[in-house]
Amino acid sequence: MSTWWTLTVGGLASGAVYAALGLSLVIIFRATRVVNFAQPALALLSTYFAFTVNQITGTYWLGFAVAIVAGAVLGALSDRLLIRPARAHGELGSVIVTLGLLLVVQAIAGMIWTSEPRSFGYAFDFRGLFSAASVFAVLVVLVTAAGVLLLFKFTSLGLRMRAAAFAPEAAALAGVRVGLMVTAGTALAAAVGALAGLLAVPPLLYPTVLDGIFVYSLTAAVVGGLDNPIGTVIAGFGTGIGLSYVSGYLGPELVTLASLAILVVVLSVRPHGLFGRGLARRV
Amino acid sequence: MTLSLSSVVTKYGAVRALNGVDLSVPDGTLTAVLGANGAGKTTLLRTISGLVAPSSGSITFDGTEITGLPADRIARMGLGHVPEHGGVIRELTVRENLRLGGLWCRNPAFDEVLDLFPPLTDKLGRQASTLSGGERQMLAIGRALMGKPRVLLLDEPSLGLAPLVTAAIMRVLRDLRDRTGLTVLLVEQNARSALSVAERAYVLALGAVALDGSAESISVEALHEAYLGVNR
Amino acid sequence: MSLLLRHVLFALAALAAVVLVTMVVDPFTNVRIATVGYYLVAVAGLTLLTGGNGQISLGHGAFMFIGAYTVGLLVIYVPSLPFWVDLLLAGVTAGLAGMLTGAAAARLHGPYLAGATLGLAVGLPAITQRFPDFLGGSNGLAFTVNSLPVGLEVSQTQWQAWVVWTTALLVLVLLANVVRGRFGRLLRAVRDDEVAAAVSGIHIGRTKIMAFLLSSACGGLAGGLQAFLLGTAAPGSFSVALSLSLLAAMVLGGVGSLWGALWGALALVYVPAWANDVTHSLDLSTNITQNLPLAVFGAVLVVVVLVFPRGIHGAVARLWQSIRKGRP
Amino acid sequence: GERPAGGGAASGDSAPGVTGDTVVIGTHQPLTGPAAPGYSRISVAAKAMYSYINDKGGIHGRKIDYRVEDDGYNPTRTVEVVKKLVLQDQVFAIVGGLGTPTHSKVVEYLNTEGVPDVLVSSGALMWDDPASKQTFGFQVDYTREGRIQGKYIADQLPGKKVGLLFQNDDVGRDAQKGLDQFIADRTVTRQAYDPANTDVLPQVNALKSAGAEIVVCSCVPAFTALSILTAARLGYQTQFVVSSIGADPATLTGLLQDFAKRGGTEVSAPALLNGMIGTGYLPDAGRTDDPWIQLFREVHAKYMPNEPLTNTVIFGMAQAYTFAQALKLTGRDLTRAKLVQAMESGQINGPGVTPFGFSAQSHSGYTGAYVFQVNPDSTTREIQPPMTTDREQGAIIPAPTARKSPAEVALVGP
Amino acid sequence: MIELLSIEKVTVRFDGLVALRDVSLAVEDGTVLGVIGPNGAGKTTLFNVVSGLVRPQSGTIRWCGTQLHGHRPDSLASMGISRTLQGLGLFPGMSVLDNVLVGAGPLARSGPLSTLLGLRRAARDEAELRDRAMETLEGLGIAGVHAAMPSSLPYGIRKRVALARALVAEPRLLLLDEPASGLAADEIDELEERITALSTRCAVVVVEHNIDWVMRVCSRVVVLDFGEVIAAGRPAYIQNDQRVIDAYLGVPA
Ligand SMILES: Nc1ncnc2c1ncn2[C@@H]1O[C@H](COP(=O)(O)OP(=O)(O)OP(=O)(O)O)[C@@H](O)[C@H]1O
Ligand SMILES: Nc1ncnc2c1ncn2[C@@H]1O[C@H](COP(=O)(O)OP(=O)(O)OP(=O)(O)O)[C@@H](O)[C@H]1O
Ligand SMILES: CC(C)C[C@H](N)C(=O)O
Ligand SMILES: [Mg+2]
Ligand SMILES: [Mg+2]
Repeated sequence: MSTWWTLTVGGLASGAVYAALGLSLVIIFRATRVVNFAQPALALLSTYFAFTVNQITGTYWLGFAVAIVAGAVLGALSDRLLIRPARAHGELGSVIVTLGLLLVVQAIAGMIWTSEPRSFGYAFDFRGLFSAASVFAVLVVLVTAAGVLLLFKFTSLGLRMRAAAFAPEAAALAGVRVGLMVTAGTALAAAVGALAGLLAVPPLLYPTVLDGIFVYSLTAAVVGGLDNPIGTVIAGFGTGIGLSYVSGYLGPELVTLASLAILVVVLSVRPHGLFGRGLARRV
Repeated sequence: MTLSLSSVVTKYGAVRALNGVDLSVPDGTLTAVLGANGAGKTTLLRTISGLVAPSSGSITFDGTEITGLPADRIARMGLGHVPEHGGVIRELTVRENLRLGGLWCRNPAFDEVLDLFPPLTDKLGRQASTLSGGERQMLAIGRALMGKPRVLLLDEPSLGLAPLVTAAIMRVLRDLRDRTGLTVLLVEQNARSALSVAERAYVLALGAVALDGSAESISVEALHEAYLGVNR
Repeated sequence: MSLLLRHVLFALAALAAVVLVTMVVDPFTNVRIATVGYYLVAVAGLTLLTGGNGQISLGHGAFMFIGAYTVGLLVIYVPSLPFWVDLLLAGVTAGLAGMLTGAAAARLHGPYLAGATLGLAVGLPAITQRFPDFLGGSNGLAFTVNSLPVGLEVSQTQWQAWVVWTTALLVLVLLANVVRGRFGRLLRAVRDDEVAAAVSGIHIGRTKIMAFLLSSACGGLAGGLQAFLLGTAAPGSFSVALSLSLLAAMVLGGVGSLWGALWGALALVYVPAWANDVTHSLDLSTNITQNLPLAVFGAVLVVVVLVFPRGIHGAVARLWQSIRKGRP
Repeated sequence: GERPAGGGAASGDSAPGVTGDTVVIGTHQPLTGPAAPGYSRISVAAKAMYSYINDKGGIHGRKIDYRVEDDGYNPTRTVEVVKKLVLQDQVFAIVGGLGTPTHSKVVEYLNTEGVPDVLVSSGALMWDDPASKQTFGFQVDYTREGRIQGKYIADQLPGKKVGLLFQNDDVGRDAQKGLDQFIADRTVTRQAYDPANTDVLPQVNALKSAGAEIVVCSCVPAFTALSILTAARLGYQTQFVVSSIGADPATLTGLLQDFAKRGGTEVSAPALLNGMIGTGYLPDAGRTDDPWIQLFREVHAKYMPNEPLTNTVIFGMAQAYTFAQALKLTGRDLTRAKLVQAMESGQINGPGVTPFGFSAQSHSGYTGAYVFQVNPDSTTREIQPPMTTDREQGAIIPAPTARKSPAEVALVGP
Repeated sequence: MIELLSIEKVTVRFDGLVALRDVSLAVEDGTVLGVIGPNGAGKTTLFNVVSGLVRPQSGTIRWCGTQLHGHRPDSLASMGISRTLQGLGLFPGMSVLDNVLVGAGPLARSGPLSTLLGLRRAARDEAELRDRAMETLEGLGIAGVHAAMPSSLPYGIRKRVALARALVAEPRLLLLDEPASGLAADEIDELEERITALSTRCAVVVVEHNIDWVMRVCSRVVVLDFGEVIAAGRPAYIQNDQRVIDAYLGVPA
């Protein structure tokens, strides 16, 4: 098998992970206009729940389900308790609150499960370049992205969620239950985040495991256009494959530098990402 | 009485923007609210539609107490509000803005709105931010009409609109009132044009009703006096 | 009294106070005072950019990285340069890098700017891995800055605290001039409404780039001071966590205010230390002890933003006002 | 008031941190942040060992007060916390400070301040530097270990192609210096990994493409596990030879165990680890016949029963024990200078299976290693007895077999 | 009379939509030109083209005889052209005085370095600007609120702040986008006087839908419809043009 092929397929698998976490960032951004730094933390906590359920029951899928549900609940809670009050303090206030939450959650994970890495398995057999686990990851991400796109583009729920995020007051005047929509969006985002965690973590789970992945996912979301789920998924896979090539052909130490380069190049040509668009008119 | 307020007080911090307002809007009428800059007109509408909570007093809509209810509940009860300076959602397309207005309505007034505002027709797919100032105002009014409200609160709807369009809106409001019993509470800076369409008028000064009565009964002199009351 | 004179007098008084304090406290407190000093420079620079100009940078640690490595490399390869030239060059190098960043970032807003600067914080320190022989790989550089003038009978830590604070106060005087002066007004205008600023005759891109330049020069200077103080420059010190804590410190202190930068820098040094001490004094299981300080720091961030949205500076100002009002 | 700069504190009658009944020591460890996974348990184990010693009455009547500061593996914070330990907590010595990038930044400071800096938790070469009189290593240095591995491969696995996989810091660099003396000509590829990037597919794929029949892995445990899994993913059969820092079967089993549950026997942890070759200088946690392991197991059961017993735990305990031994040798009359003398006395002979290099001329920690192989049941068997050597070109010779037992050291108790 | 601004055959398209088609007009010194037309006719776009916020697909713009080519919005203020934005466009985070001082920026003479160092020169410069800004505020009768934040002021006052910001730099051409909208009747009358007074010092172009007011204030009126000039001339003439009545007025005003 050629190196190129291996790097491509390997990059595709990690790209699925970036796409999934990026997707959850897009959803929460669409629902709240906030980039949620606590997103990986909620995903982490959900994945730890899955880990514990796995340990106790020995069934992977029960843990999987628990994680998704837990993600949704955690997302809703974090919105009600922290993000919503923080939104009143502007973009910066929200960034700091979500950062604070990230630290607290990572610390709590460390307290409960220690900082030591734990073994966390794949959904399916991981062996083989095109392993069942990778195929599963890619499929799940594509399906989720399509679902999210349909939701936002074609359903009234999606329209209400977007309206609530962009202009809470105008949305309320149109009868939209803004609070509910925002919470629903946050919950959905965190559930997708939990999914991303389940795909990203294997084989090892520890409190800081998603830090690096978060950076690449944010890169993907920003490069794809934070408002655009499909763009983010494409950018997620692109980032995964691109970084895999950099790592394989140029050296692993250049991967972070390469992600910076991707950001700079894309954003200087398109300030709202490849597939995003800002306000078309400002006067 | 579709809408009635009694002793409503609304504060922004220490500022009493509404200071004991009593007001009633009978079914199927067009009522104008006049007053100088800062008299509290906008605050009055925002208080009614639930965007700000009054600190005391009560508001009823169709006999139901709506004081303190969230704005979205009130909106779904059939009360439309076109806020000051539009309130279109600039990031959404024109069509999406309109759809949003009609979510709670079984057959939204889509065609009617486009008939009223022809410039919107060929811009349905465009982002609302690209619209001109007047087109945005049309969109805001159109969105409120989409849901076929029973009461419509309009905060300076003619702002930035061409004379023809303003006239058309007034015509439609009167027409809707006659056909469907729509009740309108209209805030306008241009007292003369407001009085020419309204049956009743309230004049606010310093957050309280300084004058009220039928539109004909309010003379320009009386208006001036009420306005000048601000400087008393 | 001109703005400059007032600021300079204030700075001199502050320096005198710092010197006085360093004379009486123990050496470790001196280390901490100096640490507060260099964080102050970094946070003050950031507050100019974010509070003044509305550009969020999640990557200011990268400029500290540049400053620290500049000093490190100069000390190692050009030992003849006096240390203050090294510091100056640290500011200049980082300022230039900031200018480039600003040029690339001038059209970016909100999360896009945040994402790009985060990429900077993550990506830039990786250069050390590419040039391990020159930049020391992940071990970084270790060096000693011997700056204590011969004949001056004070301890190393006192001297270092003085140097750091002299620099910091100098920077603050400059920043205060900027914030209070015309340029500060331009920054704020661009922050509030770019279109309105442009039609009022402000060159948006240039203004943003200038803001980035000044701010990153402060970051570089802070990094240079850190290197001067600690004798190290290693990539592990300039992680995303550093950039994010600078941002957190700024918000904690109160965005847009130079006083806020001081509170933020104090918080950056003392909140974790205090959390650590408290944790150690409690008898808890090791898993909890190991993680509690982190949790406390995170919780402090959340609470301050939600309860004191204008940061410590806002709270202090309010307190001060009510004291003054309360006086008969 | 503060002492003018330049005056050392190395001499003097009253040693900082020492009172009639306690001695305060400090360390910097990554308890949070990127390096916490893998190393956060070392200080937990050391603390357990000190508690054990204190409960038995301490050393010369003094209890050991062990202060652990979290540096998050961030060199700046290392400098800060070490200054705090020295200036504010007034520790007697720094013991087992962890990490090369971190600890290297405080060596000069500790030496100018005259603070003993013993048993550094890293195998870098720089701890054994004549300029740093206060600093002593602990682990076998990466070059010595590399030489022993290189020689073993050259002698025992002749003719096979070798690929190197290493952490791209001095762990990797120093190890290659040793390996290259023996197997440079058979090395077909060298792959570095970045500790922050857990995707090692490109590297493992390159090793596979180059046809490496042996992979020498100078890796921390997480990356040993990742490499083994990635090899399994690619269906790549190769002989792993792993350095002591990443070869602990107990840790690796923990890291790989979930695959045993899910994937059937073929990918169970024991199957994945079976046949792996590793080097070590401390007795393996699984060697219940070793008197030291018996002691450590006793301490483990009593003081940290909820933690898995891994070689990381053994590392922390052995290090703590070694320091206590040095304290004991120093005598009741404690000074920093005397501690350094005791360290250099050559009489410290601890849990490790190879001797320390400590003398007035050398501050090297353990000077050699044994080679082991993992059995199908994840226990280990020694396949080459402990050897000792130097970091240059010196001979690799069998280590002295005589090793004191805990009873002979008689550290504590009546 | 000097021709200050001349626009020749300007066309602007926004993907598929023609906002301006071959529009030509000229502004002479000391006149008040009204631009009216239905919503979406292209009035604001015309201002945007002059300000450099929108690039025309074709056509030329001359300022005092020299062609502006690819000019940037920020270069206009120093050339002597000021504009207000439709709506308000104030800086919400800055006091009234600061808002106006921003507009005074083009008058500043001290360089960035002296500002940075807080030199005496900069201080003097700043004091001058401040006086100038206060004068302008006084002229509009709002000096009393110079320390207030815009959000705390009634709409009418805020509109005056926006006007002050455009006026402070003493422009030779003032572009006002719907200056009377949202104002009360007496404020509108005041504004009329003010603009009439201004026209002795500079040329003014107003876009406005209050047609009575336009007729009173302007000496010439240009009517746009679907991006095209459909009529131009004296107010009295425009008012009776059938195309204007059909497209815009509805009934003769
Ligand atoms: N968000 C607010 N915070 C503080 N004060 C406010 C706020 N909104 C309005 N006010 C004050 O309340 C009073 C009434 O304002 P309101 O906007 O209701 O007046 P209005 O009659 O609509 O005036 P206009 O004709 O200018 O629209 C004014 O004095 C105004 O300054
Ligand atoms: N950036 C843009 N992108 C797309 N279409 C635009 C853009 N700017 C303006 N338009 C369109 O161009 C036309 C003219 O807009 P303009 O704002 O100039 O109208 P106007 O005459 O000022 O109207 P109003 O009186 O309503 O303010 C409108 O139909 C508008 O939708
Ligand atoms: C065993 C470890 C402490 C090795 C560590 N990575 C070092 O820097 O040397
Ligand atoms: Mg109003
Ligand atoms: Mg317009």
